Amino acid sequence: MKNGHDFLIITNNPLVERCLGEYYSVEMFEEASYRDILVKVRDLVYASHTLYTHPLSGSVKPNETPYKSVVVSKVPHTFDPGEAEIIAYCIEAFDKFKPRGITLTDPVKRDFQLIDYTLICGAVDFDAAAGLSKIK
Amino acid sequence: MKLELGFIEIKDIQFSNECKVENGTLFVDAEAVKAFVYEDDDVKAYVKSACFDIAKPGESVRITPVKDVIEPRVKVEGPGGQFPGVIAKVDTVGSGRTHVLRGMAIVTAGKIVGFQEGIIDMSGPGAEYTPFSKLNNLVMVCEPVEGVHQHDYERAVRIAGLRAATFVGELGRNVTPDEVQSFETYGIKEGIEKFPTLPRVAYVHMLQSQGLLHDTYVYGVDAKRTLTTILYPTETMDGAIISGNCVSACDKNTTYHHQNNPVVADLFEQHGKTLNYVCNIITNENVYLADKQRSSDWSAKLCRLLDLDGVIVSQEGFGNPDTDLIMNTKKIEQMGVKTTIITDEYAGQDGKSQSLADADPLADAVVTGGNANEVIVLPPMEKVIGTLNYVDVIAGGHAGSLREDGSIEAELQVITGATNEMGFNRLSAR
Amino acid sequence: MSYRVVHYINQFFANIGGEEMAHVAPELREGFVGPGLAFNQSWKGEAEIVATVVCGDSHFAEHEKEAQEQILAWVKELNPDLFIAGPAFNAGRYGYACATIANAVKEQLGIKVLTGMYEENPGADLKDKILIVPTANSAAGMRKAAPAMAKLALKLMKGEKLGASCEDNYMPNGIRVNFFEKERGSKRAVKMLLNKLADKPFVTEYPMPSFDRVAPNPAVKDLSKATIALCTSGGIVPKGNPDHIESSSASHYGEYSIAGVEALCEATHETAHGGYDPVYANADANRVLPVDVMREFEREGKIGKLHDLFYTTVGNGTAVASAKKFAAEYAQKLLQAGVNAVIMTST
Amino acid sequence: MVKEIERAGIPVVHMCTVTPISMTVGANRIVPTIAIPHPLGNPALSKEDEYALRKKLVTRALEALSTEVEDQTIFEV
Repeated sequence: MKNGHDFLIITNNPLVERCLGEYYSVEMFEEASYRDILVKVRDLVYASHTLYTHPLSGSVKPNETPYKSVVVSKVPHTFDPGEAEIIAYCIEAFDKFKPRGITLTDPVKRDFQLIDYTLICGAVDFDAAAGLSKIK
Repeated sequence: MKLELGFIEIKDIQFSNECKVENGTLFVDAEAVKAFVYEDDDVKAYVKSACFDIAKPGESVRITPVKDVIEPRVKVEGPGGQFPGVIAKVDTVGSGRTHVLRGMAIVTAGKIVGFQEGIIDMSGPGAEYTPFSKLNNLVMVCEPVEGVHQHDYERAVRIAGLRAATFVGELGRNVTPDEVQSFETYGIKEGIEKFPTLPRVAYVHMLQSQGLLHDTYVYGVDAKRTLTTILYPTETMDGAIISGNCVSACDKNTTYHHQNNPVVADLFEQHGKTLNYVCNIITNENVYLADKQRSSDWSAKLCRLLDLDGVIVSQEGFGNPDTDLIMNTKKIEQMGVKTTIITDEYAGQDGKSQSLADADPLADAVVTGGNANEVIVLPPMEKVIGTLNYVDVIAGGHAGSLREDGSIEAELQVITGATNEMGFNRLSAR
Repeated sequence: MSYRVVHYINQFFANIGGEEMAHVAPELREGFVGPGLAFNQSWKGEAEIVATVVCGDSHFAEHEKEAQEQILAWVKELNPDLFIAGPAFNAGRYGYACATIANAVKEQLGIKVLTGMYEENPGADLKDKILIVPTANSAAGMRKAAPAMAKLALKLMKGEKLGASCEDNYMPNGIRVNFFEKERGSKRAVKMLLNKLADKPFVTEYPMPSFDRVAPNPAVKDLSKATIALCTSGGIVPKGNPDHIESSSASHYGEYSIAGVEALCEATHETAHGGYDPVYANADANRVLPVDVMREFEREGKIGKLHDLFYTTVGNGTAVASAKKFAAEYAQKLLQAGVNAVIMTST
Repeated sequence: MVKEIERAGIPVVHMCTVTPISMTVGANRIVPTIAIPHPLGNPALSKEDEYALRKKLVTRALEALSTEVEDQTIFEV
């Protein structure tokens, strides 16, 4: 597990909040879309927060999953144009996918939550399975 | 290190009550394969059922959702065995002799998660896009036991596929190959002495390593936990790298892709003629930005340390690997080592969007595997192995993708291997 | 029945004369003239040039609007299956005329168009808008250019699906199209690398975007005579966001009048931007689009005029935003409106 | 976006808070601004002071437009 004192997880994924809330600062935006999360992260990066994880984590396409979690720093450090560029590219990448007009069933939603959760766990070196076993 | 591959051409597969390879036909007893697959504890615990079917080129068959594709092989001489660190013990592979059942594959199929993707059509327009339509496929459709965790189940199915391939590969042990080829790269000094005038070239092989359903294993080690390192190209050819990646069907590298890595093959073809093929550098694609930074720093450092003149860089997957690709390329170029990179594109359905999620002017030599967003229509097939239940939900599908007559309108990304980023296919875009 | 084509050429290719005759006004001739013969021959009766427009290059450049109107009227009347212009090779003004008139025919009449020229011809700037066949840099290349253009022209008239630029031989137009190469990707990569290592030419299959720098335009000489426009990527819109510029995904841009508006205020304008905290911009939109200050400068005579329209985009507000194409579009409007300089604000 | 306007032949000044982004997008004349939510204002100031601040920034933008540049240039305020 990486030292997460400076981690702030920006997410709309309830599973991340439930499993990781105890260990990291999690800011949960229940109503936010995938894109909203990217935009929130962008604004934080603009405000000199460090971007710790790549916002397009996972090969699950942005119009496929509604869930997104990104780790940034709790407090501003120094503005990094490289990070600003990454998040900008991510928003652009998001926009090129067409909405699919699908209503996801609950099991599929849970699977997408799980994938997003495990990706973030991998990034911060957190034992995903252990986190899951605690909530069940 | 020198590896001999003995190719046994498989032209047909038939179910039988015995298991053997005879005159280019694989006779296989499904129950025997299944019994061997089920000797593994994880498979026993998590896989409720495994059913076998056969799909041949030209048949009106659709296989979906596809998890992995694996070529059956067997080590007949020299150290190690198939899939070291996973099935065989962890001994170093890449030397001696390995028999390959060429022209066939084991395909694992069935749901892992609710958006399980990957379509292989054995005929029709879709077949043009996937290399696996040209193979005789022994398909194993798996079902999970109730309530199993997805990560446990993914591992179980991964192992099940590798075990099935191991079992079938073993049938080639005592068969005389139709063709034998040998492959050898040399130590640093030896290589320079042998080919003093040829440019020193390596292959920077990026491995998907982001997490559940996004992993690759090297000698059984999760690539996410590796530092950029060096392999003999023959190790890759001999099963050192396997796929645990189930996401982004069109540009994920299946185990078959790793075993038959086309960059390795095409560099070997020029080895000693126009270039000196030095080694493979494997590097990961992690989510954590500092990991990306470190891994790409190490790729560049190793390129310099090995005094390379040029490298080919291939990537895997959609989105953030573009950042790794560009970081690698930029840093390697800045070391004075020339790069050519292989990627695919997400340029939108209309082809007008920016294709990659990152860019740099130093990436001036790019080979593309095509636009994964391009829309195709796949006609109905007479037989479906697996299930069409997920077609609307998978990446590239949309509400109504699966039409009433069984045809599918979706983006190219639904097809397994369609826009492979190792350059496995002829598909491209301009 | 064969397809009907209208051809556009300049005074030189119509055998009227060189530079000294470049002033001739557009005329319409029946059938083919000059290089049109080569097209007709290539089409072998499947298509035919029914009329040829001849126009002097200088005339087109100096009287673009009139010339264009006249030519459009003729083409509209003739209603051909295709409008073909050139090839212009490296002739700059001719290339510009070919591309411009072809674009106008396409945009305003909805007729299929095609032209051809050398890749460095200034007319090739329009390659993202109209199909342009690359040619040699001098008329000596006619023997190759005419059949190449004729082939693509026929494909267009038949309504066949356009292949990738390298397959159907047109300049890359920013639209990526899949096709099958002869060799697999890894082999192409090895070849490309070997060429690169040997310092031989190679062509990337995907040119990296957005690294083309555009050189700065000359400074505004006299601000007091200049018309200056305001543009923003901060999503300032009239109150109520009448065009529904989306706060998250910008699919279009807004064009709004500020004629007679002294300053923006809470009652009249707001931001549609979904990203940053919108409170400040909603309370006082001048904080994003400084209409109030610009009006003062206009009154003082510090600037000539504040342009009556402002342009707004939203959403990305990001670096390499796809809003690019919107900007390209409204930049043309600004140009036509005689705007001399732009202040672009970003949030 | 600025680049497209520049490409059309119109000189353009980019007023932007995150100037590295402005550099990335290829703006040639850049004026740094106050903050992302209010580039040309500061709600902490009085109305008059805020207007004066905005006037100063726009004045700088006009100076940028009437200054010949050869390369990407940041006009500090």
